[in-house]
Amino acid sequence: MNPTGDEHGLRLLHKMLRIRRFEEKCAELYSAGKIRGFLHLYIGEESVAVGAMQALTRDDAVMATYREHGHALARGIPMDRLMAEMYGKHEGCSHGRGGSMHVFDATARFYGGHAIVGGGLPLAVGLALADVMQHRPRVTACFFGDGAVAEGEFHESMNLAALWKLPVLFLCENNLYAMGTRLERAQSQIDLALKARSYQMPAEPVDGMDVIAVEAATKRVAEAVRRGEGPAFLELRTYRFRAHSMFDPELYRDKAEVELWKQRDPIMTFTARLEERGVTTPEMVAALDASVADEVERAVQFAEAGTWEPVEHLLRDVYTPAVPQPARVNGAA
Amino acid sequence: MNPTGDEHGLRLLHKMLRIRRFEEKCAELYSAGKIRGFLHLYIGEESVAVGAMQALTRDDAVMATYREHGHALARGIPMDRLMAEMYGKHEGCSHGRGGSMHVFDATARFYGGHAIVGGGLPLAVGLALADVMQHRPRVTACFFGDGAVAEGEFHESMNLAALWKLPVLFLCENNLYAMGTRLERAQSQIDLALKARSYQMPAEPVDGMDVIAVEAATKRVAEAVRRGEGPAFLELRTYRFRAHSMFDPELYRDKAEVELWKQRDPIMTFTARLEERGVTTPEMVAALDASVADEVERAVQFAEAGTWEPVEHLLRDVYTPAVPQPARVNGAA
Amino acid sequence: MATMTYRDALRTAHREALARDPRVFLMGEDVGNYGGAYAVSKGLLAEFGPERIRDTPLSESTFVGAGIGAALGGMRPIVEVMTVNFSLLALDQIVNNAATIRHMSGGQFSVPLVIRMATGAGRQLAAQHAHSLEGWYAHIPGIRIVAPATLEDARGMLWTALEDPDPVLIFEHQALYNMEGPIADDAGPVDIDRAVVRRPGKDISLITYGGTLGKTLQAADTLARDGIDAEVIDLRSLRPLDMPTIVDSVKKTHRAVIVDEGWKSGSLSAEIVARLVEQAFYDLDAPVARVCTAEVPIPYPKHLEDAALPQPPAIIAAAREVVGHRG
Amino acid sequence: MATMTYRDALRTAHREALARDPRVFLMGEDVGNYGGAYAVSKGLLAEFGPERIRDTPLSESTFVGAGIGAALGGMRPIVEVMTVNFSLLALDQIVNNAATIRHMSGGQFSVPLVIRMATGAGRQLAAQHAHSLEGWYAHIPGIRIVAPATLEDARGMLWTALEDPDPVLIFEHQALYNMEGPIADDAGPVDIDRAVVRRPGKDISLITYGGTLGKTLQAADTLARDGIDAEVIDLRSLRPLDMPTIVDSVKKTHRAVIVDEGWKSGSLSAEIVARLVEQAFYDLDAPVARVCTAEVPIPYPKHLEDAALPQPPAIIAAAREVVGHRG
Ligand SMILES: Cc1ncc(C[n+]2csc(CCOP(=O)(O)OP(=O)(O)O)c2C)c(N)n1
Ligand SMILES: Cc1ncc(C[n+]2csc(CCOP(=O)(O)OP(=O)(O)O)c2C)c(N)n1
Ligand SMILES: [Mg+2]
Ligand SMILES: [Mg+2]
Repeated sequence: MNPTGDEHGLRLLHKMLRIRRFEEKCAELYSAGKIRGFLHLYIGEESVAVGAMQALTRDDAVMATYREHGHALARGIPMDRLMAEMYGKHEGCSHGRGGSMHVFDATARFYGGHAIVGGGLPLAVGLALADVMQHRPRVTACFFGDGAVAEGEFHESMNLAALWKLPVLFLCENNLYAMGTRLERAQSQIDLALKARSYQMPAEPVDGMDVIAVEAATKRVAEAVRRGEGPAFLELRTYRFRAHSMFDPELYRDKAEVELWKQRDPIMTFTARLEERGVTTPEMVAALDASVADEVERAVQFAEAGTWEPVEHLLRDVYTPAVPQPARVNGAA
Repeated sequence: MNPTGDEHGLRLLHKMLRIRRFEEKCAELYSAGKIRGFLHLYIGEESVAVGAMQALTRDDAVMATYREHGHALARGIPMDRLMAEMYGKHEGCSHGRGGSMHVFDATARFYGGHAIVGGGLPLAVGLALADVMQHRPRVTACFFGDGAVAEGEFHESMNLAALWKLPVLFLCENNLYAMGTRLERAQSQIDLALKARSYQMPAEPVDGMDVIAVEAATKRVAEAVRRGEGPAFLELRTYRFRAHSMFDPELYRDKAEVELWKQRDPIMTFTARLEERGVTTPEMVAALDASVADEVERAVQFAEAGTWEPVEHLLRDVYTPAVPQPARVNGAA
Repeated sequence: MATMTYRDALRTAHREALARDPRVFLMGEDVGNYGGAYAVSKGLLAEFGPERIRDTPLSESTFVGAGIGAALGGMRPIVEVMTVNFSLLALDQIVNNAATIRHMSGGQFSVPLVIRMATGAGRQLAAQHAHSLEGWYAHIPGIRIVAPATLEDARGMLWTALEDPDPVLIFEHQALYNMEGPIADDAGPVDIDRAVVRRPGKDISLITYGGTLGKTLQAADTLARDGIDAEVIDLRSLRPLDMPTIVDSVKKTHRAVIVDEGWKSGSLSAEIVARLVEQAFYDLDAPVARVCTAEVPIPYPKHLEDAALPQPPAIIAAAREVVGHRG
Repeated sequence: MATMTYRDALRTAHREALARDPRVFLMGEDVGNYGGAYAVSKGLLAEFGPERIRDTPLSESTFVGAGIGAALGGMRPIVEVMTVNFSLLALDQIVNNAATIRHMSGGQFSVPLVIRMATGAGRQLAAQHAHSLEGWYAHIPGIRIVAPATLEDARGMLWTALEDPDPVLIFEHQALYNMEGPIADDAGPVDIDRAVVRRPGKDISLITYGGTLGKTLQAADTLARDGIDAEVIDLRSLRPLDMPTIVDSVKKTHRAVIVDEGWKSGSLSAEIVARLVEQAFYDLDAPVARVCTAEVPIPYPKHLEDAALPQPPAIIAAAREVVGHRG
């Protein structure tokens, strides 16, 4: 890596560390009862969100699932506002209404945080359609899991995006499991790139544990999408190190399998690579980590200091206030 | 064709003629106001239902769409009861409740007549599952159109059937149009057998205008399905000669295209083939046709003579009468 | 004054919307080449081109969801779902997304989407094509539900709905498409917040909407010959309900019958009864009656379909009975 | 007498059903290896094997539809849908197929299918996991809807539902799974046709079901300390409704409050009010009141979620107000 490459590598590492430490804190806060509802950790998969986001500009759009803290941070949603959302505070990025599973941010063009598996795909297709119809050279990056591939909405969305050549980047995070169901027990065809190609969509598998590989593949593919060549699909092969959610006793997989994948921890391996190439020293990484710990601490303080939306606001945000009135009123008898 | 082959060929011709003449009469009766609702004619596609049904035994099950008169007749539902259903008479095979789009017959194991595109596929998967779980070497033949391939339920059903190796025979009647939408404008990938193969399911295209080709392919494939080798998919390439329904002005296709396909009329070409081989003479065919006309006439008479279910029965058949009572009753305070 | 059908009024509304606002487009199965299953969009493809009149594959969930996404992306989509029964395939998108995104995002994103669909029975289409689920949809917070029963509303509600920043579902009763009548040349947007008294009266309030307005007005005419002066209210908006108009009427007449093509149990008619009990209990001189669809999937034969649906004789009988109650 | 949780009672019911009838099997997402999202089926895979405890891919529409098909094919499937919101993906199969096949076939085919799902809020799961749509489902003819609120019902309703030749939907309130209590060792099937008076009283009828039964009983206790003797009715079956039990109660108390976790507009509570007006209008001494969920997708923060849901103070306040009305 050249000097710029060095800086870039450090930036990637920093981004991954922010996700890791943020989520470790979230797990703690969950046990402490500060965070409630369902909490799905992304630990082990940080390289996917961080690598992929490198391909996007601020004008692009992101669609994600309930396992989206990593995407939110990588996309640039401030950590303090994300943490406040985890608490349900009004200062949260969804003003507390959404919680862990429903992160939204208009500034970041981050369209959720969707807790219906597969439910975000049609929305991504629609966002891309809006871009095409308004002649904006934008990409909509749509993240979803291997589990979503079985849903009808996957099929319909892949077809529509391919048929209409819409600029959607389908980013399938294949972590081998949908809750407790391993891919082989959910899919008759487990080569997901092959499946995607059956829609006439370019598709390839990527080592999702390697942030550089993810970045490179996503950049290459995103540029084609942006040029108007139609949608593309990447299968990002990864693994979640933690349970599906905080309620999951993990009866469905071997500890040994988890340990094996942990050898490929994207942060650990990338750190080693940077050190090997002389980009970082253990001290630099420790300092970086400390700065991240600080940021997490400040985010917790921000969230703690945040306010609860008054109960009188309960019915807000169901409808948009102040519907414009039509110029004239007809139709009365 | 050998003597048996001769008889068999005549039988196929007869079956196709019965469908053709039945539906021609239905169109007349529609104009006369005897048949109402939506009426979707199968004219031009008779070879598909007739050929495919040859592969089934009486124990097998059939699932069809709203364009199912041909399947119903080919499956052996008596023409008079089918015609009575078209009228909505109580003597109809669905006792008049279903009409043209909802033909059911328990004796024939004919499970509809479904007017939700794609809606029958999950049911077929379930019927096949029941067979497997009850160790019955049966096949469930599931007919659907090219339009249904776009629906999410197609994707989910193909996957589940392939994953669980269920004895479903997916019979896709590709007549190139879903209402006014030509295949190319509905599918990013128009090679439907290729699409099906992406589920790890054996799949092949068949000339649907050739009753013998359909019969041969279906028999071959059905035997594999029955042997427990899992589901299979056939793309039956065909064409509907008439409008989508009685309301369709056919703005979306050229007369020339229709005429071209009519050259391949499955009844006309098969008749010619039989005559060429000396199996039939024009006189024999005329006599056969006359006997069919007779049968249609008798079916009309049967339907005309049929009765209207009394209005007092309106709420029947929503729930099964006489729910068995549990042995003991608990749970009261 | 021009004479046109309800279908023409809808088409005119589309044409105007497409001409007025480049963000508006129409998307759905066979809205283009075929001209729409009910011919509402006939000719629009030729006029506005395939970019703005978009035929979709058969995939209700995704093209409705794409409508939501396009609305989020700054467009003003009109999504046509052929028939209300098919909309069940898109219910996840409508209920879990369209209705909730504004809320889940803490008010950051609105979904200015219009979904139109045909509803109702009367054409012998049987159990998978003929239900009236608009009242059922009205249960869902986050969406608005309207049902045009007149030419003016067919022409005007689309315009108003497109100006609404939130999702609006427009239910067009199948039996109305061929209804013909005069309409002002400059008919324009209509207020979708208010119910309208279509026939003033003092003895009883007949409350209805959509496909049963005509039948209810017919019943009112018959009742008038018997000396019963019925007021007929067209709800127009099913969510929110314009309760002030309904309550004002009932405070005057003290009696009400609700006519609703939904299956009776859990239909919108029940909600109106419940609100009348909450808001006008002591003004009621008799139990509120309901004339709804029998609780059976719509049967194919005409005599059974007719028997299943609300018809003028049943409305008349219910009104007579309510009026006959001791005050 | 054993002590067990609602979850245990459900599991016992499954175990018994699987042991009793070889046609019974369980199918759904993660019912096997994972033990069920709410751990209802934990251990059943080991006991009954993968033929009868079937993990499905994420494909609600198809595995529910396959349940219908398997029922048509002679099996007695129990299909678990994790959460009511996801069932919207399967609504086409439930409404257009399960509920109509018997009718469309003129009575030739019944669909002996049981669908179970978790419903309700209270665990901060927010706008896509926490709704109470069971009352909404109760609008649909052709299906039955039950909601077990007690251990006996959790254990017994499955058995009865499996003996029903038609589709039965069982709604299990999320907040009940951990509810613990004693239950007879030989607890067996329960009648699902009848509502049950869970607390007799003479001053007012509090009508509820499922997740709000406990809150309503709690409210009744508080009211008793004020000298208001409330009768609490657990509906148990939401479709059909056992009106005789409800009407008998109201004929005695002349006053009623309905507690229903559905969103108020168009909830089951409205139907009950409407039927009381139809069947017991002159017995009512005061307007019937409703305590329902606020019309907002469920918000994540606890204080807002609590505020959105029916709670004992609101039930008490509603009951006091109804009792305070002039007779
Ligand atoms: C439609 C729907 N069905 C079921 C669920 C319950 N559920 C939540 S996450 C999940 C697994 C999804 O797996 P995958 O798509 O691989 O994503 P991952 O959790 O592995 O990131 C399931 C079944 C849901 N949220 N939505
Ligand atoms: C879910 C659903 N969407 C739309 C329709 C309206 N519709 C009826 S038939 C049809 C075309 C289906 O085409 P295809 O599957 O190719 O069958 P074909 O009519 O050509 O036999 C459409 C769109 C429907 N019945 N169901
Ligand atoms: Mg996964
Ligand atoms: Mg077709």
